[in-house]
Amino acid sequence: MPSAKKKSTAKKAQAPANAEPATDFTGTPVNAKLTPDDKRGLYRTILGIRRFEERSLQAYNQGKIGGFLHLYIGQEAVAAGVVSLMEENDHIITAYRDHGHALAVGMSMNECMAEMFGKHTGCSKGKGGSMHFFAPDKNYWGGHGIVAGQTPLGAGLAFALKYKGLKGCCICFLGDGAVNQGSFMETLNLVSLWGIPVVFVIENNGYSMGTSLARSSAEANLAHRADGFDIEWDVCEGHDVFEVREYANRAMTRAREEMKPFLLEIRTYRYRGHSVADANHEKYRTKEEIEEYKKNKDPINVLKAQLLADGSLSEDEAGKINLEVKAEADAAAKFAEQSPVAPRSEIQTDVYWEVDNDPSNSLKGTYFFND
Amino acid sequence: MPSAKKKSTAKKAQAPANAEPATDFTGTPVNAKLTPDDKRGLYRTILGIRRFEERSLQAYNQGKIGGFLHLYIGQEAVAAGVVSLMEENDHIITAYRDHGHALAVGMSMNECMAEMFGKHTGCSKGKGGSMHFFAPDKNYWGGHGIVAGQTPLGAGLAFALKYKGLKGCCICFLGDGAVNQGSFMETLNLVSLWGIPVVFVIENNGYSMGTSLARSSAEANLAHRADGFDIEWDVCEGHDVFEVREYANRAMTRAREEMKPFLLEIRTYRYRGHSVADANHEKYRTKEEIEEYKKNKDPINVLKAQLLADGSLSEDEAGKINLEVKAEADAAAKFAEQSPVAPRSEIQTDVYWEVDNDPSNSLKGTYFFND
Amino acid sequence: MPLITYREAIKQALAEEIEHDENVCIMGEEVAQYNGAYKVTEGLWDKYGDKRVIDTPISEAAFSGLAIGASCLGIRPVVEMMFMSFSYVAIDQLFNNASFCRYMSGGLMNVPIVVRGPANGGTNVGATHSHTPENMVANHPGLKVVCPSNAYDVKGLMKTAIRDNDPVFVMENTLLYGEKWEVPEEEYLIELGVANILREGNDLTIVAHGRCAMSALKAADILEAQHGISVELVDLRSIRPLDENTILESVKKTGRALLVEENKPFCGVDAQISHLIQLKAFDYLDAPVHRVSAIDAPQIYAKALEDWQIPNEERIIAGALKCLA
Amino acid sequence: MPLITYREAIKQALAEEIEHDENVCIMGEEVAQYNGAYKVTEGLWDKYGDKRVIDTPISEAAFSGLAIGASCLGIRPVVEMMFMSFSYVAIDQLFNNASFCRYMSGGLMNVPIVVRGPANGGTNVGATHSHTPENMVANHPGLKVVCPSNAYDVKGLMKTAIRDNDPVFVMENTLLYGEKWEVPEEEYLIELGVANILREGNDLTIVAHGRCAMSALKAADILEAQHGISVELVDLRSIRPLDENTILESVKKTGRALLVEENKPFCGVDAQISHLIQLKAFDYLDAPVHRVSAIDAPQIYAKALEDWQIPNEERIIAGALKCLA
Ligand SMILES: Cc1ncc(C[n+]2csc(CCOP(=O)(O)OP(=O)(O)O)c2C)c(N)n1
Ligand SMILES: Cc1ncc(C[n+]2csc(CCOP(=O)(O)OP(=O)(O)O)c2C)c(N)n1
Ligand SMILES: [Mg+2]
Ligand SMILES: [Mg+2]
Repeated sequence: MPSAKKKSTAKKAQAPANAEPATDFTGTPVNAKLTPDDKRGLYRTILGIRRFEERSLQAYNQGKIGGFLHLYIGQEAVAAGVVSLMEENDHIITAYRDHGHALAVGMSMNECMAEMFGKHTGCSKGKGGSMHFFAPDKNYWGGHGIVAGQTPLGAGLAFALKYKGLKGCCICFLGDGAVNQGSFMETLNLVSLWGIPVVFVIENNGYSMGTSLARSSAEANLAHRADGFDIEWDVCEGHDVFEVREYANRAMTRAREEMKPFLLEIRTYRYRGHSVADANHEKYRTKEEIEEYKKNKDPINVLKAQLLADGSLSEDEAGKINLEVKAEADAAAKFAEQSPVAPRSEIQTDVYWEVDNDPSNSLKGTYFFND
Repeated sequence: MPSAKKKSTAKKAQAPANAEPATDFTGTPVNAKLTPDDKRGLYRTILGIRRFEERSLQAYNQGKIGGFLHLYIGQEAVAAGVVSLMEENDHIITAYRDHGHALAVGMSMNECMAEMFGKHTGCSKGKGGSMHFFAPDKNYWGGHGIVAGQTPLGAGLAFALKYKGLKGCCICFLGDGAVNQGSFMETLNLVSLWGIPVVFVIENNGYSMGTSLARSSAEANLAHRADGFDIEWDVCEGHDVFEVREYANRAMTRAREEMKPFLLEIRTYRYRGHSVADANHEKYRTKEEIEEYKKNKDPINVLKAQLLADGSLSEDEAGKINLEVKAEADAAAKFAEQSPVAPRSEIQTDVYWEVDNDPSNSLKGTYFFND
Repeated sequence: MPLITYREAIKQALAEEIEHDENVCIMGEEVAQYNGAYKVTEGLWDKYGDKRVIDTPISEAAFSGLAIGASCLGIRPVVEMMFMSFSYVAIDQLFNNASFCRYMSGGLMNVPIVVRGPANGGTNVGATHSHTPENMVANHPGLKVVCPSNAYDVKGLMKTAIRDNDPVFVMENTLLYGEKWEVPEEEYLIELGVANILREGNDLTIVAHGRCAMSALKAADILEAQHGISVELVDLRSIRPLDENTILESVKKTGRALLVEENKPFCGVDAQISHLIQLKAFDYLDAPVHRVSAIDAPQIYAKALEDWQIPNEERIIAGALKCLA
Repeated sequence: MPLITYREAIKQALAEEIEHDENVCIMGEEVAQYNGAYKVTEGLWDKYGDKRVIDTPISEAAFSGLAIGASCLGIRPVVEMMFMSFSYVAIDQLFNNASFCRYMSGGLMNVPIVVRGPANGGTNVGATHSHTPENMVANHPGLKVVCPSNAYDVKGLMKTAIRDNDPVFVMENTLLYGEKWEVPEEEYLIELGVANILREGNDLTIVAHGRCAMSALKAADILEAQHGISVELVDLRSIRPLDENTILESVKKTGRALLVEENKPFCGVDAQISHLIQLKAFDYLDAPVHRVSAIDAPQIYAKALEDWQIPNEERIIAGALKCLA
């Protein structure tokens, strides 16, 4: 029987004709311009995230941190790489697996660790916890616990840039499981329609909790969904911070220059369970799969080898950095431990701006309703 | 700068190589098997919907119908064509523009008109109104007022078929504006992942209220979104009931046979405003556009010409059918007018099945809470 | 003072605030080129253009969330829900993000958005289109909600809501859009959290909000004329913050209270007010607090029945008589 | 009788109903292969396979709606919300479709689904993950909601909910999952709408639901021992339908009522109960009805503070003393 033949008009990032898939990204312009100092900085960031999280895991196991603890271990090069490209008017927002992004934008280990300990010295005064780190002064807008709930917010931050005529973009991270929330898909259409400079970065670590990508998304090529919204997209690997920087730079540059959204899928991996409570993560994936990644694609090892090779880092320096960030993480745990919990009266502050700031037009009426 | 080149794997319905886009569908197998009686039946359905809605518009203007009245005028061949293919285990569900589908499945003009008049004799006892016609005995599950809210329900009806091992499909209609609701997009992924025999029919009439397709969807080719969910899709015109039947038949057959979803976009047009309240619909589209469609693509005229041409209908018969359905619509208005409003006690029935049916395990506790 | 419609009053508030602050913008379905489904924003797009008055696709979750995100950087979006009922598809954005971002960030951010649109029944459009979610909104600390009953209030409260640095829901009413009230030409604001005594009296306090306050006003006149009952009518205006004092003072004076609202009764706003009154004016009460709310069922379509389902004068009068029985 | 956990009781209920009716199936995120985020469904997928125990993507709106649609054709899906908080992204499906389809079709259809999952705070996971939406559910006629406080109740109510022909929400509590109670081996059902007097007493009625009933039980013992106050404790079990009689009879006996719940106070379930008591037991009340609810702010993360924010024994005792002051 006859059938109309349709051709979809895929709108992926254009590559030069016949380009070989690249494997070494250290020499691309955005990376070539990095000084040895810059590179060591990247190494410090990635290693710092790792050590910080290892220390927080320890604290969790000691019962000092409660609730959820979603570790980023294995994915560090993604946040570090993307954030390293941020310019003055760029903003960033992510989900609950947010420690890496927080440290990458320059939040201190102290305030982050204290937040997880639920202490008043935490970045959110102990009100948000592990999933809710915020640093608006560093253009970092959280830390959000509802899957994909941050994606319209990311679009909004970018909308504000456009509204104000600022040249910048918002990078909004989400997971491979989050792509199936309606709010994200609605947002894809909206940002494309309106020309909003947001870069959605799908950190595809292959699993949403215990569910593999193949069991959650009908079309395995997640970035491909962008076609249906006329959004440019691309896919890269996330263990090599230079590759991340190369692809993210293209996406962010395009967003800033052309006021258009971009969907970048970055393939990565988490070594640990979904959260620390997910002790049985070897039930839904093989030990070999985990080991394979750790062995060949560990972002720290990969970067270290690259920097040793190009001479920007020595084994000694690497060791020194390691000790420094480890000490910093330990100190943060100590700081958190010794910090006070907020007083009970703090339960009802930070609810309403107007109440907290007692504005001149003095507040009328009752805001809180306990007997 | 180098860039990975991606190729999207569009999964549209396959046509024979080099097939010319067809324009005459009267001879395709699914249509060739129609008897003259069948064809006159289609004509009666389409014309009946038109006359019914014209009559309801009159009643609305007389103040006998309140609330919303979303007329289907111009789109009749879509519902009539699709419904004519329904088999025993096929189910159907749609949005608020639901009169056409209701009449096509065989609901009586009386119960439909009475429903709009808010009368106790209405199909929903006057509780649902124009947007909420239901006839579960005819496999018709409404009539739903929240944009795209019916799409997960449609998936659920199809899920039930699969669960029960019944060979059938659910046809779920939605508008071109509804595609931007998250619930629909989530559902696309779900039905593809699970292999659910649902056929989503986008009745693309070019506008969602006053917003043209180009102003609501970033990618004008709506069906193309299916690619991102690995769903087969196709597009056809909606003014020729034979074309509708041809494409819908392919989609429904595939759903039933292969237990797979399908996304069919049918291009159609509404002559009237979004609802009757939308009096200024000539402000967001030109008179010419409307006239053009009425002149060249009116489903009644097109079908009539086809049937006159193939001899299955004479001018006389056409005139007779017209008088009959007009009389039926008038009688329905009279029936509605003369029917009683439900008593006030009916406000609180049909809320809970258990309350209404007073089951043997007699009801405990208070269900309703007025002082 | 000019007599203007509720609709016109909202439009004036929006226009004035667009002029007053370059960060104020309006977004929603059909608000711009179509002039608004209920013509509330008529003429604003013509005058202020694409940047300030923005049509959206039918994606309430996305555009409410976008508004919240934009507000973090100082934009002050006024989001129209064509019907407040449609916020049901955006509840997560509104009840988790708008309400809690400030708290979860330990006060580092705030969300100065307004969510506005009609939240009422009585228009013969059925259950899904007739929600009055002020109770659900007010249940969530971090959110504010007002229910203006007349043109004067809606203008003053809308302007305050837009200038407020927290998320404020403004619940309008399609049945009021065409009604007229006196509204001064000079600029004015109405503070949140201040109720309005629409009528003074001694025998019974009626507390109402939104259009129910207007129905109660008519009922009060009849109660006075036909039953000799002197009603004091408190129009809440603002649900959260709530003007407890005005309610309590009135009840302490009259000793009796009838609460009227369009909410469905179970956990409606008036359940909270009833609790408040018995808690804080216990010794003053001569009779239990009674309520007249929507008859507890999904909103019915049939006009004749819906007019009975939502509080009307007859039902309010019956409720008042119960209080005095 | 065997002592089993709340978690095990739910699992037994689910397994028994899967066996009892071939149309019962379970769906939700991680319910099958992962055995449930809180291991409530552990072993069910192994035993009953893909057809009966179904993992979903993170698409709550889609799979709740799918469940509703499937129920029209006789399937009886039990939808797990990993946290009831996540239902916020599916409110339209749940509060418009599950609740109103029957009504809007004039009774031609019904929606026999169960929506279950934990709805509680106290677990140190912050504001977005600690909702207790039983008040919002109960506000919507067409929906039913139960909040079982112990293993015996959760099993009996869950089974009834699954057999019920209307949509029923079962609000569980992660802090109860590991607690044990006696549960008979023989099959039993518990009717909806029947409260349970957990403890008899004469001086004060405490009404509570969910885990708060257990905290109130402990508080009641202390009140008796340390303050000589004899508490009658009514565990609501079912919020809608509501066992008004049991509440009222108890209050008529004691003359005083304290209402305890984890809801945020504004329009919490206990606002409604308070209204009910003052309305229907006005002349019996010796003091105003008091409430202990969550301290009115978004749920705080810090454990020490959250343990104070949600009702605990200390706060319940303080509330009780206020009632008797
Ligand atoms: C709306 C909603 N549904 C469910 C959850 C529970 N949940 C938290 S994280 C998660 C998995 C998300 O996976 P993915 O998006 O791949 O991110 P990853 O954890 O791998 O970083 C789920 C189901 C939630 N937080 N919000
Ligand atoms: C969630 C939601 N948002 C908004 C509306 C209001 N509304 C009703 S129909 C409609 C336009 C829908 O257009 P389309 O899907 O193209 O269907 P058509 O009316 O053309 O048949 C809108 C915005 C609604 N009913 N539900
Ligand atoms: Mg993942
Ligand atoms: Mg349309």
